[in-house]
Amino acid sequence: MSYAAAETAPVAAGHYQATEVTKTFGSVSVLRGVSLTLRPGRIHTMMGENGAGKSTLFKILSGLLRPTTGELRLDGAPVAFSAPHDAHQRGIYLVPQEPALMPELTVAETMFVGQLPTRAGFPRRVDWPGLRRQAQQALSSLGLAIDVGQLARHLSIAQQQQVECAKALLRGCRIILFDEPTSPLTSHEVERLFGIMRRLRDDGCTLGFISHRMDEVLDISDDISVLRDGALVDTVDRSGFDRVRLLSQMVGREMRVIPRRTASFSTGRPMLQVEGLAHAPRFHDVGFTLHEGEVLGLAGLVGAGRTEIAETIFGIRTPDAGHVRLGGDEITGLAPHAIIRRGLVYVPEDRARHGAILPMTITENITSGLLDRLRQRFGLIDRNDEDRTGAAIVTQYRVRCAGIDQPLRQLSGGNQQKVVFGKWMGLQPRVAILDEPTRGVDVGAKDEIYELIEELAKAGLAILVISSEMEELVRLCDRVLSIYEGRIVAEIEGADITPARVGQSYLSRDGLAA
Amino acid sequence: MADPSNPGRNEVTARRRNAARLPLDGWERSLLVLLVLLVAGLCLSVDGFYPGFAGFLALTENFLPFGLVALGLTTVILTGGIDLSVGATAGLSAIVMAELWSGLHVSIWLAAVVGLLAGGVLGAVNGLIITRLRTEPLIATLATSFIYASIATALAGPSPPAGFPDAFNLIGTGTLIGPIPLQLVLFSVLALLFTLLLQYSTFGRRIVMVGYSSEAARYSGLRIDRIVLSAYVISGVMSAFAGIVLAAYYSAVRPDMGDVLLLSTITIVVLGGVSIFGGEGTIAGVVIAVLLLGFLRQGMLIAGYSDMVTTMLTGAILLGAIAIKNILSGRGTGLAALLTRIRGRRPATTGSAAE
Amino acid sequence: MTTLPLPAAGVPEREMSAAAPRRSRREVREITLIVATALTIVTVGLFNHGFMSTQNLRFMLLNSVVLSLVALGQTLVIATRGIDLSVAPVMGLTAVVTGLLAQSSGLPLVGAVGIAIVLGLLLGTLNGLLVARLAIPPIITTLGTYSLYSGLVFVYSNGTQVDSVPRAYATLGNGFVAPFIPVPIAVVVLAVALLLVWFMLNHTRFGRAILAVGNNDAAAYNAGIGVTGVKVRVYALSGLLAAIAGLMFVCYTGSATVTTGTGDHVELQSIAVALIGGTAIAGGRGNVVGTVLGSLFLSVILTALVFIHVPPIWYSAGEGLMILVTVTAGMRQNRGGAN
Amino acid sequence: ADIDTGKRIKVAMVPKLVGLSVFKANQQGAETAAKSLNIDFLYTGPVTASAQGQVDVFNSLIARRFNVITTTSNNPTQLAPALKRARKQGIKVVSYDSDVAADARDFFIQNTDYAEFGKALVESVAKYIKPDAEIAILSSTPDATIQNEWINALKTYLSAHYPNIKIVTTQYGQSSPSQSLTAGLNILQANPNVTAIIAPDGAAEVGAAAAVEKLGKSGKVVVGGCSDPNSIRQYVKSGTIRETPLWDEVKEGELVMYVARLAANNAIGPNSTFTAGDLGTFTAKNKVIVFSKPLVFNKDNIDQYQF
Ligand SMILES: Nc1ncnc2c1ncn2[C@@H]1O[C@H](COP(=O)(O)OP(=O)(O)OP(=O)(O)O)[C@@H](O)[C@H]1O
Ligand SMILES: Nc1ncnc2c1ncn2[C@@H]1O[C@H](COP(=O)(O)OP(=O)(O)OP(=O)(O)O)[C@@H](O)[C@H]1O
Ligand SMILES: [Mg+2]
Ligand SMILES: [Mg+2]
Repeated sequence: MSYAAAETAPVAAGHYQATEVTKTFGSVSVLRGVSLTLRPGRIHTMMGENGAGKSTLFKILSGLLRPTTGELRLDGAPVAFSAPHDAHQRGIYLVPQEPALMPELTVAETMFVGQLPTRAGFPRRVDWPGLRRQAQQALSSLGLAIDVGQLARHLSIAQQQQVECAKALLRGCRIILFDEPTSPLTSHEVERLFGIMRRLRDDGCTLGFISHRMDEVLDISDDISVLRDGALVDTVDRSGFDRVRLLSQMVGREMRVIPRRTASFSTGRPMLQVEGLAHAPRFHDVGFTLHEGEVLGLAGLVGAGRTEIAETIFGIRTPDAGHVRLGGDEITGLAPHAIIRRGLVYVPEDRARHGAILPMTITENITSGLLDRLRQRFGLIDRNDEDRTGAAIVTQYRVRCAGIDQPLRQLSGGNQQKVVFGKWMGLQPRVAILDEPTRGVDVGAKDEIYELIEELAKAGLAILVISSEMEELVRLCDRVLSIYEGRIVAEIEGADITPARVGQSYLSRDGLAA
Repeated sequence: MADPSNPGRNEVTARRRNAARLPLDGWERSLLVLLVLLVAGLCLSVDGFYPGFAGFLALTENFLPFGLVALGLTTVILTGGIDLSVGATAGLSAIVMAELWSGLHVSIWLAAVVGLLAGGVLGAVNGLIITRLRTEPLIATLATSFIYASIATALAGPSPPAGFPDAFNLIGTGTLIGPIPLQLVLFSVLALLFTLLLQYSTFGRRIVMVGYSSEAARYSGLRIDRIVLSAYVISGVMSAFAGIVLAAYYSAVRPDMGDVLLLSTITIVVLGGVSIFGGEGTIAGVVIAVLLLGFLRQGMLIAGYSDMVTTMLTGAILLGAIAIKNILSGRGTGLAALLTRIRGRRPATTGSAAE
Repeated sequence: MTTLPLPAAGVPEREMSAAAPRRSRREVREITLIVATALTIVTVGLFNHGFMSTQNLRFMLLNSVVLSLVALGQTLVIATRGIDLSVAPVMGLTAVVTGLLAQSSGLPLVGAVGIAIVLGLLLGTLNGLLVARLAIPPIITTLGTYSLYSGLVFVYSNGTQVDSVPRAYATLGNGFVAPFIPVPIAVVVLAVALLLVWFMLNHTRFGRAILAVGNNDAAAYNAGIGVTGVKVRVYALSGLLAAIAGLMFVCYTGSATVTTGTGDHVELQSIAVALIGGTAIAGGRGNVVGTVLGSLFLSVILTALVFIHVPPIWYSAGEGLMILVTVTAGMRQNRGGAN
Repeated sequence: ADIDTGKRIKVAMVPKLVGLSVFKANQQGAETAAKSLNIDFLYTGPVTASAQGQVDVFNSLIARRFNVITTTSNNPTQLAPALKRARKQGIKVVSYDSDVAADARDFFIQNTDYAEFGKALVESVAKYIKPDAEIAILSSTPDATIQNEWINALKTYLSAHYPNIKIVTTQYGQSSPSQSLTAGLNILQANPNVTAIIAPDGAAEVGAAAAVEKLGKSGKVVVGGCSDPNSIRQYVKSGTIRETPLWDEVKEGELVMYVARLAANNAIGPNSTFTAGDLGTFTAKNKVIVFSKPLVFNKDNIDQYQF
């Protein structure tokens, strides 16, 4: 057996210290003299608005980027990495926000990529049975039952993250950094991840964490650091946690905690009527009515089929059965362009793949959905009109950018999301389906988006929100439908919408009845 | 690329579009300088390259059909596809025209129009195979190029038609307004049209969106299949156009006469700055690349270098140019290169880990 | 012994009930190709018994050797999400160089093998360096070197063609392993190459690194795989295999001209054959056995066209149709397996 | 009559493609003659047999003010406009081997008379097979002008003299040795009764002969056709090819230069007789000069020819 990762790291080591770290991209300075220490046996969380520099800091800590100035010290000794692999060898591992998948390889193999165990003798060949065994063992040691023989592309995002944790352990890494691991997870999945994280912590690992979800952060963290505009504002430990104070530090102004939406269940005209919609095997017999001015939530576990329901309504997928009516008109089976024209829009959950075209400019992204509405002559776009449209949205949604013709990929995740949101609202639709509308969006921006959703609802827009964030559903919705394995299992209305009720409702076939 | 300006933190700027969006970007400008230098150099050093203004312009007749194909191919490559059947389409369309004229005694002009339509149909077949059967463009057009070539050979028979009316042959060799070759006039008009179409129209914007990310374009309500289909139709029509111009230039047709078009045209399009992955590129760049490689080849031939040396030089220029482009834009070996590439391409598989 | 830094937990409950899809679609592809080939042979053989004769079967196999060798390298390149158009001139150059030396100065066969290896590795490495070091997209790189290398063939030979090769060469190309074993040596060469490449791709770290790079080169880099090195070596291997194919070509046909390889569009054929065999153009998946089966299938189809008296002008259409149908059907199969 | 070689002239020889042995044999002869005729000689052409490539070369030759262009064409009609342009500028055009359109050249040197060559092709195999044998033709491409002329001629001769010999299939090797080999193998496998292949193309004859030997049918199947002696020497010696007609390509190359020189001097008319050094006396008939009778190679004489 010649596998390096088998060696156990020295006990209690794992003090990881950053001193006066700065990072500039071109003339943009993203980190300004950040100093902090990650300690073994503790979970250290970074908070901050979109673009504050959290991901950049983690990338520097894990060798993906090199600091412009400043120093990293591991157990007192200075370290510098030329590649993430170097960091792995020093025991530092980054679980990226979207795990680096190798879709065509088996789960077992992806776990060992770069250091496949080989058998002795000539020719040295990969020890497949050993690899499988070790992979399975690593996963079980985290309490996971993922079949390591399947192709990695069949893993859900949650499973991918779990595999990443096991990968870190296999590489003998004791300092593990998680960049927004929870944003694609439902609360159930989050709990499971937190279970793993706590176990690692109790075992003496050093953990870094990034999240925009305040409840989670307060729940899991031992230390919290707040970053604002690339500078460290404060680091506090558990005794100093204070929701309001943290919020204010992040945004740099006083923040109030906004209560649950007060508007009661709207009794507007029915705008979107879904009847017996089915798309085997993902969902069956889905039916509901969405009213003018109503915010209807879809709650459920990841994989419950909510995205598929939304995509089917939007015409991306063709249903096997059922009807969808928009303001009385049958739109079942129409293509997205026709549905958009009739006033229904869908803000997809996967921003990078479906929501935005990152290499194109902000304006081009904003106008990509409303090309037909721009002023034009002989099919030629009136560029002034286009610029005006782009600028209006950028201003309205407070997108933080260098200019409206900046490529979208240069923006932070949250700002990208605002652009995508603005792109669709610019169409002034009658019905909007928002799939995880605030995934990866910071608290400040989140509030803005919530306010916006409320305004739009007040103005009569019918909104279907798919969210895996309990707080979000509770805060926004007039009504919540719970989905379990592709079926609606519960409906909760008005004041009944509480975290406890909603959280329980989508965990089994019986909904709230059990 | 836009200059790396400092984002004014917290303040929303709605700055006007900058110069980067004009049709002449940095790459095109470099190519233009190179073109001017090359032509000047050839004029001075190669005896016979500049036999007077008219003769000089007439040189373009020898390579503009490549330009016509390049315009259509650019459209396809912008969508992230490729059309390997341009040569076979050119050949088959020209044969269709010639056979109508000689076999069925249709007027050559009407036959030419039918030839163009035939090109469109052949392009549509490509497009339909790609959009309906979801076959890789590379394989689909490779396969159809074999099929089109067979049909062309069968239609042409052992002695393909030749000796078209002189009025028709003028398309290939005639001049307009003094010494300006008709081909050059046609090419200029079409290049202008394509610039408007691809860079200033909603259609062009849609093409580019599909090229960058067809998934995202679909979620934005674009009719991907239609757009892709029209790109291949455009490519087919332009190939047919090139075939007809070649027919007029030679006053003859041959089933394999388009074969030479393919590799050179891809080279032209890529050298012109069009990203082989789709989304990026301008017609201006392609036009300059047409002239650059065209004059280079003519100059080398006139200077007495063999066909092969010219071909080698073309390959070297392509590699050198793209290498320099990459080095200047900070790509190259190591992590920086990887990151640059990841950010630029395929969010679908690499995720946005590098956001 | 492996001890993980964590106490092992109790066996967790099964989360995923549905049986996860296995790696079986690869075998499905191979079986499909074998069945299709066998069906073609039997069907055509019913009408024309000559088609099923051992001799004809042997020639169909022999005819696929050169393309198979090229396509093996192409498969590796495509698995890294690359493409190698320059295989055609590399093959041609090797055929012409070794053939001319053998013809004019009696170069011994060992020398020819040495030259093929050096040439292939050299030209392939140049491709690899351009792709990996200068980040030039593979299709552009090899389009450029296609022009360069095909120029080299001409510069070297000045147009002289190879008309005949010494006996040793001809034996390598046409002979049997032993008089009493009617297995052509060329087929053995292919079998050995296939075995080596298959073993390398499926059972060595380097082979798995190829697939990792093709799946996600950034992630592979982060995991400590020398992405640049892997790519350079893959292109070098592709060059090597193309060069060996060139040598086998000149041995088999006893001839070579400046358009050997390029004239027959070996680059496009090899890509088609790799895709027919189940390799994904988007990289990350490479099936070398499928590639060789695909090449054999192509050879059988092309021969069948002659036997069923299709007029020669339609051969190329037949080839196009066959590529279209198999690749499209194969993609359907993959999609079916994915969901 | 002596040839006036006072003024040095520039003559180009443009084959269908560089890199085919037969054309290199022409070049060999042309080079020798060029020296004695005070000619600046250039051998250049496209790498693949493409008309477009030839036209590119012509254009460059026009720009470089050559005095005479000699060429064997890939396509008679496609080359015509460029050559006419050349003639307009006072450049003489001499075609050889494969003709271009008649109004696009000053003279055409025909290898041999078509009918005679057709006869020679048939005789190269007919003597060695049964009078009711099945034979096959392996040509270059379906639209190759000269091959088609020969095939027509040989069919005419066949039906007149061997009415019971049947041509069962005609295949094409695209002038590529490997494709010709494959085609040859296929012909023999698919048509087991074929006892002779006529391959009127260099690559095709080599391919056909190689196919016969690979299948171990040497002696049972006869190959005929035409090719340069170097390519087929081994097959003639092994008996797969009994005899094969061609003409002396080297000497033909010499003649091309003589005609070029004379044309540049305006020393021959469309219907005239002239002497070309050691080659002897030739007659132009309506601008066409027939070079020679077929020269038949066999086991005994082939070693006298090295090209
Ligand atoms: N390669 C780059 N080039 C230029 N600017 C960059 C680059 N990478 C990041 N930035 C900028 O640096 C800033 C910080 O980005 P970072 O991703 O670290 O933010 P974050 O705190 O993780 O935000 P979020 O919560 O949205 O993920 C952003 O303004 C971003 O636009
Ligand atoms: N049983 C499963 N096994 C593996 N992957 C699954 C499974 N079910 C769903 N997935 C994947 O998980 C992702 C989310 O599934 P889906 O969109 O249907 O659920 P959802 O309820 O919308 O979840 P989300 O909370 O992410 O919106 C999809 O990419 C889907 O392919
Ligand atoms: Mg981030
Ligand atoms: Mg979802």
